[in-house]
Amino acid sequence: MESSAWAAWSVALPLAAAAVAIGGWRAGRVAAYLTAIIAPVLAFGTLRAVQEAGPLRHPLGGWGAPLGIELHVDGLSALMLAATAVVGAATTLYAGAYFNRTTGRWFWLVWLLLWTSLNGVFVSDDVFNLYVMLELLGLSAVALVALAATRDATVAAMRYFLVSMAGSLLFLLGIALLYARYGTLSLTLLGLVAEPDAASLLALSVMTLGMMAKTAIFPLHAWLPPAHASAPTPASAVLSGLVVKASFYVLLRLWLQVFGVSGGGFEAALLVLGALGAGAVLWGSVLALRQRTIKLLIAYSTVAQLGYLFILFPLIAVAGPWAETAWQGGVYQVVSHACAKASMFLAAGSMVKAVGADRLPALAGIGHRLPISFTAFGIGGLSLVGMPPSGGFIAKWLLLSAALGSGNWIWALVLVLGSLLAAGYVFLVLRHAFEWSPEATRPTHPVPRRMEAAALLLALVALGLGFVAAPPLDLLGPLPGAP
Amino acid sequence: MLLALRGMDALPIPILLSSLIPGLIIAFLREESVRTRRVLNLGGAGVKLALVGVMLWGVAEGERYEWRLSILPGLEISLVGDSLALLFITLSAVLWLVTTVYAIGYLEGSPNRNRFFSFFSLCVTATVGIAFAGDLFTFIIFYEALTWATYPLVVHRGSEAATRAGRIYLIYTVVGGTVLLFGIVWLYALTGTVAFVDGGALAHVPPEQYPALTGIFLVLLAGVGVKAALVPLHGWLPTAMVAPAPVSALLHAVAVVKAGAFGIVRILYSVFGIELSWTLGMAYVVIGAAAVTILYGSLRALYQDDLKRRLAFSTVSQVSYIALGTAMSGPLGAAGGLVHLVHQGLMKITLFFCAGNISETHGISRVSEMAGIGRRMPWTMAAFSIGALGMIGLPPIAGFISKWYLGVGAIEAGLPWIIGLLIASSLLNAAYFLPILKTAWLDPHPDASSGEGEDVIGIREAGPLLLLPTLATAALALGAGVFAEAEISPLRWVWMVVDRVFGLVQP
Amino acid sequence: MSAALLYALTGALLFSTGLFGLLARRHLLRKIIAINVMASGAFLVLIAAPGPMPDGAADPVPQAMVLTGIVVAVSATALGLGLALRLREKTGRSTLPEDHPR
Amino acid sequence: MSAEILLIVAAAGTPLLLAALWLSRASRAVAVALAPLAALPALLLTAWPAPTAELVLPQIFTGIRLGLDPVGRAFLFFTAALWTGAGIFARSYHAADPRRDAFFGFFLLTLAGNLVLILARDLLTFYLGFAAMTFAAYGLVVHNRAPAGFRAGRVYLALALAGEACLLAGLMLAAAHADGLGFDRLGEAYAAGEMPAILPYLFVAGFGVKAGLVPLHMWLPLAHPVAPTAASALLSGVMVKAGLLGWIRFLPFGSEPLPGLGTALIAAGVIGAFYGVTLGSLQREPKTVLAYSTVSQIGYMTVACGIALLSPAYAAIAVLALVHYAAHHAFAKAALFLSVGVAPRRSHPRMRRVWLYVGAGLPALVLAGAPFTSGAAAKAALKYAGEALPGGWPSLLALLLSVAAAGTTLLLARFLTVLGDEGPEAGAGAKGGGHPPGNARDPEPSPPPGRWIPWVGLVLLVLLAPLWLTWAYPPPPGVVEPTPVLGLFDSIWPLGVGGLLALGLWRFKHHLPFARAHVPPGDLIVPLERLATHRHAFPVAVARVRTGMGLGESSRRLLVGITRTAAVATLLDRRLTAGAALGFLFLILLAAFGIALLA
Repeated sequence: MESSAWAAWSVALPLAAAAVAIGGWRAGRVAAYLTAIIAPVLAFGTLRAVQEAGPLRHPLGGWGAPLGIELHVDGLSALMLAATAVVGAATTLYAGAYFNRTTGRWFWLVWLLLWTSLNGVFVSDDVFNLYVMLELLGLSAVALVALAATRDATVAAMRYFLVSMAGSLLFLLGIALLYARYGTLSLTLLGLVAEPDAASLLALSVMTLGMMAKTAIFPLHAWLPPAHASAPTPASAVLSGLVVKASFYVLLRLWLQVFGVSGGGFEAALLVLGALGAGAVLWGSVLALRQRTIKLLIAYSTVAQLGYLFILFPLIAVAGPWAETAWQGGVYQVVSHACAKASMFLAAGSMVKAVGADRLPALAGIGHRLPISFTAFGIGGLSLVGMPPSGGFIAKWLLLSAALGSGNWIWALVLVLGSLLAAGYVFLVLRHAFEWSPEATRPTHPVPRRMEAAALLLALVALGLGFVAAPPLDLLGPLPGAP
Repeated sequence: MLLALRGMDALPIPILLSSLIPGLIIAFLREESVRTRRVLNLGGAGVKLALVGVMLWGVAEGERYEWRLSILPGLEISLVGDSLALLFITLSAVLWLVTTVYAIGYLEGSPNRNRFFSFFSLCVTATVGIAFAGDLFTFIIFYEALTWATYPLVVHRGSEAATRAGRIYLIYTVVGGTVLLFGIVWLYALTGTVAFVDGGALAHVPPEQYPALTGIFLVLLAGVGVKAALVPLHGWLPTAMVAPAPVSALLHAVAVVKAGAFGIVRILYSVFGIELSWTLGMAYVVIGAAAVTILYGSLRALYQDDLKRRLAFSTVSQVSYIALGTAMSGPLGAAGGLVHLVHQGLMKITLFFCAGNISETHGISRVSEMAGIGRRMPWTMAAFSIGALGMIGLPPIAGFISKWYLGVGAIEAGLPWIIGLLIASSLLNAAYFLPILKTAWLDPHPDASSGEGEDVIGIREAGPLLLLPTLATAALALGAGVFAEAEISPLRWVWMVVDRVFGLVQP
Repeated sequence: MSAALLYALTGALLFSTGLFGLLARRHLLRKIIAINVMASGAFLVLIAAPGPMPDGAADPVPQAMVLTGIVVAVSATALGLGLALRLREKTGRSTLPEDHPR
Repeated sequence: MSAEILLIVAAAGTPLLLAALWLSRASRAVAVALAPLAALPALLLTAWPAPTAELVLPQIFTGIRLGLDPVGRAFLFFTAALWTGAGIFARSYHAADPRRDAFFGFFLLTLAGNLVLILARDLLTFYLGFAAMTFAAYGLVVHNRAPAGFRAGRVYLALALAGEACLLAGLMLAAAHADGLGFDRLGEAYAAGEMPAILPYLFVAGFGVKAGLVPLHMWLPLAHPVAPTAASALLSGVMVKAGLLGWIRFLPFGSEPLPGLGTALIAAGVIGAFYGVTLGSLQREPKTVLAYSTVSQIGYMTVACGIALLSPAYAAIAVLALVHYAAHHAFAKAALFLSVGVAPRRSHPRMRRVWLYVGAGLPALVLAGAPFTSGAAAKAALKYAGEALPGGWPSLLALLLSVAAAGTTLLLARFLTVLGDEGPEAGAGAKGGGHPPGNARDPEPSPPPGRWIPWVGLVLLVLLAPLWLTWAYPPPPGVVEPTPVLGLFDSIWPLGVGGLLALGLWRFKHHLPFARAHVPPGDLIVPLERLATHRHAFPVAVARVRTGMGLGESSRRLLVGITRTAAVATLLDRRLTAGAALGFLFLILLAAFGIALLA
């Protein structure tokens, strides 16, 4: 296979599977399982290819820009593809046991479409293509939430739909402005020609706003907790783990690659983004601490963790020689949070299923009632807190060293405070796990082994990311747009 | 085979795995598989002890074990088996074995033993990892792991009080760990190195960075000070004594407080270097904090009626001897502090075992209820007496040796007031330990209505699984003092550490 | 005022109107329609973009984009309507509750 | 290994071995039976001619060094002899005591410590023995488990710990400045002037507690009456001397003169001599009287130490005087204590009472310094050493000592009068004192042989001791042996004066108001104990600081504040979902970006 075609295959595979999934539950499941097996292979093939040959560029069907669609895979894309493949595979495994023929009738189709669009976002070099993929992503994500078919889920899905559409359309408006100004849609080309004039900055503003709404950054986050909490568990995992990251990924491309903000000149705007991030960390954590049901707690923790990602922006601007460290830390946070958060959601789903309730006190004694799931949750939670050894720890180490190395104490304090608050809400679950109350001895509903295994698998990946940080970060390459 | 192992650079790995693997397997055993669990526990402890023995042998002959895994450019997980690390590791390995036996006896028939032993093993793994850490990065990895591995042990009983203690423990240690991380990253950002180097890694840092280094030192000290229970960061320790006796024993003797103390040693000697620490005036800060802690802990211990609580405050006080000694800039003080790492462990674990025996066998947890207990549990109380008298610093028990070198070292370092501190502390120790001994041995048992009745009270000792470990550690505590200058003794090893690691020469 | 600018301004106006409707109107049907208005506005701006064609020929790229965009908008509208129906079925209302239950 | 070394090992090891046997229930009876004989190997060792060998165990503890020098031999002799005698006495005395085994357990440990400290050739071995003796003796003091005993034990331990504290500080200082831990090195360091000036003071205070130096003597009058009689005899006869030996070993005798400390010691000694007599005369319990007598006698020995410090040239003779005095006092005082154990009772036949009084009177006379006794010899040696003092001091000192001797006579007369008392105080059984529970209340027709034989033996030894001492501890070269006969008049008049005074007091006791005065035993300790009851000051202070700083309150408020803020945040967060709020936020953010980007 030609090395540059890896990217195309990673989109085509889930798409083809989705087509098969129209055939019904059984066909969909087979297709999804196959995807779950092949996608990681493809992803790691892509990783290797990028590692060996540098960024890959693939004109789809031989048509190049401007009319044709060009795919572009660099280190960042490859890492996102890999994270998607791993989380997707585990979720697929989990979903196979979670749903049955009735409840999961449409799940496979929607999920595979979502997978397609995720990969599509990560390999697009073309902003309009990006828009299409984002729309597909948003719609399938909404559909996944709606699959839960409860009242709460429907309300949440509706709200999600509206926000997602507003975000996409803002993005589309930005595309129009950019095209009007520069006459090209290619991210790469835009990166070469973009200038900070009024039209471009207006485009940047609306696109950023759109993507922020989709990423659910504070204070536009309110739609996220109910949506993620009321969705079916596998959906929650991918929504929190991957979907919000896709729009963040787009933001990275915009700010770093297209506008090259690390070169300077955007400090004030980056500061605003950072402030929002800091707000998210604090606000999300405090609200997570107030939750009394486990899935809402995890969902609010997503709000908080997304805040870390936004702290990346001011760090890039002010960190000087440490900017690259911040960049690595930010991306590593994306990847490790994806695994950790997905594993937490999956484990929480198992626990809720086992005890038949989602209130935190109902989880009393879960530590010995459901040890594997609890272990998965614990590892995921600790990675979230930034406890070593875990991916979260590496990410926090990098971000923190960038902040401290460049003397930006405020951001360092936010990071530290966020860690402490995270420890607080993870503890809310842990404390019940070891409690010895009458509830702790109640028998549990059986939980399929596959579900527990899937959660543990992801948790172990989150853990393992703490040990193998060097290769992925090597692959990531230098900060885009750095002077 | 042992010969082959001796030359193996990666020997730290199997030593870590010897407790990690049993811990992981036990977590997923069925609760009823008592035998498998025992085999795993004792087997792991035995294997670890054997491997540590091999390493001791190697290090004594000049070997240095080093294993590195690069995580990021400039950051690596490095496990280094040098003489200082082995001091701590040997203590952990020996006491782990003893405590495992004790815990098997202690928890017989109680629920959740899988979880207990699993985290117990993880806890030891983390402790050994802390000892092996070759840089601050590795150090904090295991340091944090220790926090979370210990939490389930503290809350093991699952009661209201246990949960509360666990919460307090976590608040303290997590904040402490975060502060430590902050300091480490700051150091890394400032100097680009977090490695442990004999004699200090920061010797080359230019003086204009000294203010920042001072800040870093304080932050790091605050971080490890939580686990080392330096006043006023000690609040968690007396609360955490609600944990089962073997946990308290391990917590106070090896795992958590020692990890903190060991951290202080590493920061003083391997990161900053004792000379720079004095230049920055930070060694004096450590000494001051330790002095306050020593006195405060003892004073608080005086007024505790709960036996374990009294012991806990005693730990607060005693552990700071380690920091005190190592912060002095002379070989004698260093030896006193380092050897106390081992000596305090042996004595305190004995005391906690005894407290466990008493409460398990007779349901007594308060000092005021202990009248005549010596008559009922002569062996346990004999062990307790050795531990208590050793803590006071009575020769020839191990505690005296530590105190002796601390005192002589203090004069050598030009800090004669520390002798006053040591003496005051000894007097306070006597003031809170001797009444226990008096109550236990000399006061009449409540069942004995009159003088004649005393013979009626028979012996009711703890079971062999509880008693044997207790006696073993008591014997070790006594032996470490009586044979302090023997070929194989903690003190001898410490002389070697002092000689090798710190480049100080034995007088 | 060139035609392109007129298109663009109209588009912007439409987009703003749609956005306002989306945010301010409570009935879901209105919101969905507002989304469509927004989309149309964006399309108009896109159409107004001057192409790189030197000979003044219409630039095919925006056309293609708008076409695609319409397809996307239609499917989105379908999903939105479906959801609105389901919501009505579950809650008996055609509006979103002011806050979400937690 | 030479026979001498073997003997040293046996001397130090026998009590330890028996103590180890005691630990096991099976062999405890053997250990208890043999305990009185545990000091015999040590006694044998003193008969070894000219001991020179040293047992060195470098691997044990901080390095153990045991050996015997002339001073050590003299101390070892009376120590071993008294332990044996008291041990045999105790066998009989505690025959029916349910806690007999416990008594002998502590007995063995105390003995082991005592022997080790005498044999020690280095600082830490000495300290090891000293500490073991101190702490094990607590068990002897509180043997009767009565409140009075525990009080005495508490005072004893508190003072002993204070002493140990000074001692330990001194040892650390000495070790840091000397080149090694041996006594020889200590002497070299003193001679080289390398030692800090505070060191002798620490040692004086550290051993002063054990020796009963005023004002550190308070434990003596409390501990003696409550301890079993054999233990009292050992405490006063032997263990107090361990403090003295400590001074001899640790103070810079023969190095640079220390006028300040020397004068202070002489003053303390003279004060102690009178203080003991005065307070002792006001006591009503025979063993308390004896305890104060010990305080008084230690005063003499303190004077000798002071002289040795004051004038290095006279150090050797002062030490000679000290050794003589210590030995003489040990035997005499132990015999007196044992006579309490065989005390005459009104129910006894007349002849036996007479013999008992004679037997008790003999050591009393010796102690008072009657001519031709070891007491006179010791006092003579002391006066001879006093020649070291300048100007008219020697004669003043001689006078003071003579007056004090008169006081001693008075005190011992007091002892003999209260010895036969059977009142509630004298018996002390009611207070939980002297007699062990088993046989305290039984009126005994006659003391069993197990008691009077060791008593008689000691009384005889008191008389023979001077002969032996001249052999065992010859004057060092260059020192003229003082003539034992001091001048008959000099030694007789204090006896006469004291006797007359006693007679007068006894005759007119109902007419003299001060004769009925009574000072509680332990004198100074009583107000001190009252002070110590304020020990709850610390927790109260901690609590006060906490409330003062408002730690609890402020942290609670903080918590409440955080909870409230979080609750408000939760409410707000719900509002954020509303369409209008979202639109508002959109606009704000757009504006923020616009400004930020264009600015």
